[in-house]
Amino acid sequence: MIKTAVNLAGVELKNPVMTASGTFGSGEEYSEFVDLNKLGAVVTKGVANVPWPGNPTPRIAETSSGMLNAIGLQNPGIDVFCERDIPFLKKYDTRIIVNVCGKTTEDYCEVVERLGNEPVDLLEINVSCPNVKEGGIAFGQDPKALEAITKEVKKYAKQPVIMKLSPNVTDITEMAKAAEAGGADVLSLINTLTGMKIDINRRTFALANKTGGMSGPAVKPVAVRMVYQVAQAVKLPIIGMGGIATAEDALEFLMAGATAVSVGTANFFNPYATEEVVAGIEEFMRRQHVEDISELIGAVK
Amino acid sequence: MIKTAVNLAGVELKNPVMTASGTFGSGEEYSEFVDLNKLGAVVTKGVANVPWPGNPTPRIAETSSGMLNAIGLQNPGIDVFCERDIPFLKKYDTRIIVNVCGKTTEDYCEVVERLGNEPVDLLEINVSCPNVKEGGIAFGQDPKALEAITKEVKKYAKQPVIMKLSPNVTDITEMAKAAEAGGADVLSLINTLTGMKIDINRRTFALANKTGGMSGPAVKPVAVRMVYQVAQAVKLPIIGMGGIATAEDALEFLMAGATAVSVGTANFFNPYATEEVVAGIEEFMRRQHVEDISELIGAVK
Amino acid sequence: MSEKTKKSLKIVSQKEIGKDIYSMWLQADEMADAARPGQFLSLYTRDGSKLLPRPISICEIDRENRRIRLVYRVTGENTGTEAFSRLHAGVPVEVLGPLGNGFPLQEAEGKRVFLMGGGIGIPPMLQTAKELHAEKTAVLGYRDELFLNEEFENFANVFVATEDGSAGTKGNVMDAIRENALEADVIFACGPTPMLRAIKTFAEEKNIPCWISMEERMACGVGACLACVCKSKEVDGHSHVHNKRICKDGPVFLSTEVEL
Amino acid sequence: MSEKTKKSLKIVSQKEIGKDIYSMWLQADEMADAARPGQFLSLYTRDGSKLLPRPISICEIDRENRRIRLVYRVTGENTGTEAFSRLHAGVPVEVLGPLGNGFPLQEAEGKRVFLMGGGIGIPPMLQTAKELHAEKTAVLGYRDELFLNEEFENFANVFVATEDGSAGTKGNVMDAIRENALEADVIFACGPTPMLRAIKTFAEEKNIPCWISMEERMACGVGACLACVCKSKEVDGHSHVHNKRICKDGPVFLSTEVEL
Ligand SMILES: Cc1cc2nc3c(=O)[nH]c(=O)nc-3n(C[C@H](O)[C@H](O)[C@H](O)COP(=O)(O)OP(=O)(O)OC[C@H]3O[C@@H](n4cnc5c(N)ncnc54)[C@H](O)[C@@H]3O)c2cc1C
Ligand SMILES: Cc1cc2nc3c(=O)[nH]c(=O)nc-3n(C[C@H](O)[C@H](O)[C@H](O)COP(=O)(O)OP(=O)(O)OC[C@H]3O[C@@H](n4cnc5c(N)ncnc54)[C@H](O)[C@@H]3O)c2cc1C
Ligand SMILES: Cc1cc2nc3c(=O)[nH]c(=O)nc-3n(C[C@H](O)[C@H](O)[C@H](O)COP(=O)(O)O)c2cc1C
Ligand SMILES: Cc1cc2nc3c(=O)[nH]c(=O)nc-3n(C[C@H](O)[C@H](O)[C@H](O)COP(=O)(O)O)c2cc1C
Ligand code: FES
Ligand code: FES
Repeated sequence: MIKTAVNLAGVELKNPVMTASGTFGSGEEYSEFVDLNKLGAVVTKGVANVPWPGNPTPRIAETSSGMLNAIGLQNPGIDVFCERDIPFLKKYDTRIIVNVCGKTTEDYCEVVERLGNEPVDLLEINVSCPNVKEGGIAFGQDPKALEAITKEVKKYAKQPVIMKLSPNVTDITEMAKAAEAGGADVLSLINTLTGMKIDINRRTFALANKTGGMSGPAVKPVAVRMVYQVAQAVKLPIIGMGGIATAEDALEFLMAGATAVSVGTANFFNPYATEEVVAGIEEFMRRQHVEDISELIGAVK
Repeated sequence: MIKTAVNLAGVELKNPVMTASGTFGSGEEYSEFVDLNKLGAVVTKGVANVPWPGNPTPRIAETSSGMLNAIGLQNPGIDVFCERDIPFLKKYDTRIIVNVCGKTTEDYCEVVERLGNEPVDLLEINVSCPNVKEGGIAFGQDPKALEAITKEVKKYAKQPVIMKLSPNVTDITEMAKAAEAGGADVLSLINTLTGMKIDINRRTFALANKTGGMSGPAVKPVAVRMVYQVAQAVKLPIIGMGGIATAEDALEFLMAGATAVSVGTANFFNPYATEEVVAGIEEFMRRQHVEDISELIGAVK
Repeated sequence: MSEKTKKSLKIVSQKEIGKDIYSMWLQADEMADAARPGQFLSLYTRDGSKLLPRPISICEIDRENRRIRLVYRVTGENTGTEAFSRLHAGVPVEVLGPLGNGFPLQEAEGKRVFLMGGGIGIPPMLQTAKELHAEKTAVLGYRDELFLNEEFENFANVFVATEDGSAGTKGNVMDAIRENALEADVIFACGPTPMLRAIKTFAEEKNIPCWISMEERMACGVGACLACVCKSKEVDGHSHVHNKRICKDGPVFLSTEVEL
Repeated sequence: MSEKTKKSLKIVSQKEIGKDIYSMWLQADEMADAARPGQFLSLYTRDGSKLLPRPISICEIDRENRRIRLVYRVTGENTGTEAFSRLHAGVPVEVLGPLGNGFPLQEAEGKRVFLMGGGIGIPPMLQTAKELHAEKTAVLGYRDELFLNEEFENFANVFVATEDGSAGTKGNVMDAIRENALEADVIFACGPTPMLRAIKTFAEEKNIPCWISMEERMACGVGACLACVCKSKEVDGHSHVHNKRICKDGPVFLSTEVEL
């Protein structure tokens, strides 16, 4: 029997494959394509204390082997989320991870506190969204601010806290250490790389927001490098993401030191991607006679 | 008549298209494919005070719409370079830009001083190479160190100095301002993004150096964003690069605020790329009735 | 599980029916059974550097042979649509669909209906014309060269407008309506935003219920990513802001629901 | 300008000649005129996400029809070589070439020569066998399934080794030489590094001049990027360190020049 279960801060996932926040809604839409019961966890789109309308359109643009997005964290707010999205996810035998966004530390804490009584397994704090003016990335690019908000969030959190790191920094290990110092239980990385596309014929930005977050296979080498660096620098478990589309991609992250992985942009070009990654990891393990997935985690040093 | 000439710190280039250091040798190999007389400038591979053997192989790996390289600045040293490479380039009617690398500030200054008596038009200081242990990127990720080395190099330089910036930083404008404060005449960006690839079957790094620099179309959105940000932050002319393969790509950089552009990785999959970019820019200008290329520079704000 | 699937569909035939306008028949099987007029398919290139879907409206459904026809414009060099245009019969294409809501045919049954299409917004009106049992007037707007207009003749009264005046009314679809003093009780329309805006105003002035099919950049095509929103008058059901998802809540909206 | 060009070449024919081994003829025109045995071509995919060249040795040159034959192995799923294997006759492939130096045939004219090939290193020895006027012994090493061996019969005395012993000598090319007590004055060889290392040692022990064709990851293929170096005994002419560029200074090196 192959063992694919992994443990994130005391929470056991049946396998290391989860969805990347913002690419999978709260699971409903893709439940028409994949069996959510087969996933290690579903990570929801970022939710704030109140509904956010997000940015003007165009919100996305295609780039070579990737895309830019500036959705701007449109979300229905925590009330609707708790009434509708959590009950939907509870029907499935998978872990529920709620991605939390905010403009101020208080916003984050309000949502985190509110989720304390909900059947949610882990909280992912998005301090790295490059597409909103306030909050978001401001916390994610300054180690002191990151440590402070981590501490604050931890005061209110009943569930283990995942801090989601931005790749738009000089030294990712410094950020990882700051989150660790602040009491984070798990780290997830990478969020999107800030990018821009110009429409030369219309002489304007391709996105209404000018800049957007780059994701997809194009960013994978940066993501693998950062996961590797962070795995060498801190003791916390890591959720690796950035360009994962296949089991081979996921295995790169696991071998670089990630305990779990998220599939994001790939859902958009292959709605079956998450399930296929789960199956592909199992197949690789069988082929290579790996009994326990923990043998693969951090296998390349 | 269409005017494509641009001016970099007093040096006029017949057009804004140059080669990216390290992808074009000193021009000889690609002179079998393109007419160097048609290019705005040839930028040479980085040269140090003494020959450098570079890194062990494998030195490159393919990634989605990009590549990783860890050549490690193999170069013949300044003596052979002055005897062989400069005379070769002098035969052509194009500007000569020498890319300079080093391990210590003294190394850089030695090469810069030595080039003072050579028929070289501009010097590009590579303080952003992620593939060598000492020097290189250490200077390129710390604004104070960058300002200091810029000042030092300027003391020895007879030609205008281009400081080449690393994209592996939290805030590229801070670096640009530091170089400006240090007396840089021109900025070029971006150098490569640090990345990693893992060979899951052999359970090892794809590159002998573990990490490498990512380049090619995959990085273009990050490069355009940084060029745009820097153009808003400093007054210096900018040489934009990162993923340019076509005239359309080059025009994105020009509109984002670059005065000139470099074609790098694209040479590897299209040895005619540089000349095609020159021709394509002219064609775009004709089609859009742009008489002077300066109308396009920074046209998108 | 749902009707939506992602599959490799074989191209049955493809031909250029106008300058840069291609008509492609796909062997769609269940996707054809499930498809409704006004819905769309997302097509994917096989070039790993072009990842996002190209949403293309369903132009015609051959229910007997279980085929779907797409009519699309090649938007430029080195685009995904250009890649599709180079594919031959027998070659497989990755397709996600059917997506979106489609036109609410029941709202127009038996009434006088305008089927208005502008440019590359014309194709979805064809299957709509085929399936709708009503008194149909197709008002088709072109820049210059006509396409598909003859095929509408079988199902509707056809009026044409061209910007250059080379056929029908010189001007746009609204000019054609005025010039021919056309009238209707319901409007179904698809085309560029300025045209939809004019139709919306016209419909609201005349108090005619009007459904328009909208366009926006898409990533997921299924309502998950919130890329493709348009401004809605009322707070939307999904995000509780004022943003409807064109891919899932649309692409067809009652004109009074949305802002243009 | 030089003999090197990058061009779209039409595939004349392609077939699978062994498990995952494909033989492709290209209409190469001037590239065929310029090509020499032991040189290689860089092939490019049409997938914008796979940018780098796939260097493939020239297996055969049809000088009359100006065609070049490549024999290559598909290395896995979703690779560039897999993409090539799916192309049909008539389809164009982007090719840069001819690249590299080739075997120094003049060094072996009239002598007793071993033409040694291991696995996917066998193909370049075929054109070498065709063009070399000498007393030729081809020693071909396979894992199990044989390919191309019969074609060598026309030009050389052929000895085969297989790892599983299913044909010829059980073992590798060195075992075949020993088992058959073969002798030569010059060696030309291409194959995996362990085989080349054994041949180099053998040649140096016997004091036989030996040229080997080497392999490394390539980006430019023309000597500009310094990706593809191997360690050389002497300071190299280009960078004045100890690194020869396989794409330009090689791929064929005198065994004593390089370290393996
Ligand atoms: C619901 C819907 C139905 C459509 N039906 C048709 C149709 O029947 N026939 C037809 O020719 N066109 C139709 N379009 C427009 C069509 O989707 C675009 O022309 C096409 O995606 C452009 O892709 P490309 O490869 O040519 O361009 P590229 O420039 O390569 O596209 C880059 C990216 O931008 C997106 N994009 C570019 N233009 C548009 C656009 N106008 N709308 C949405 N996304 C865009 C592409 O999908 C792709 O993700 C429809 C669009 C929508 C939203
Ligand atoms: C001078 C030379 C001649 C060669 N001749 C032949 C031949 O005649 N027949 C044949 O089957 N193979 C030959 N090879 C090996 C062939 O180049 C690789 O098998 C091929 O590039 C693998 O590409 P892929 O698309 O299958 O793999 P991918 O994994 O998709 O390749 C990814 C990248 O790695 C490079 N790469 C992977 N493996 C190798 C390798 N072994 N050597 C160099 N680059 C590699 C690819 O070129 C590509 O850039 C030769 C290599 C060299 C250097
Ligand atoms: C359309 C879109 C929306 C996203 N929204 C969120 C979000 O709400 N919260 C968040 O933490 N990350 C968000 N992300 C980032 C992803 O979760 C992920 O970190 C990133 O896309 C890299 O992974 P990928 O390359 O697999 O997509 C979003 C990404 C995309 C493409
Ligand atoms: C193989 C290779 C070697 C490089 N060597 C150098 C170098 O010596 N000095 C330098 O400043 N940049 C070097 N670079 C970086 C390029 O000049 C350029 O900044 C980068 O590749 C981004 O541009 P591109 O995407 O067009 O390649 C090298 C890049 C590559 C791919
Ligand atoms: S495209 Fe994702 S919500 Fe419409
Ligand atoms: S591949 Fe560039 S030097 Fe050989």
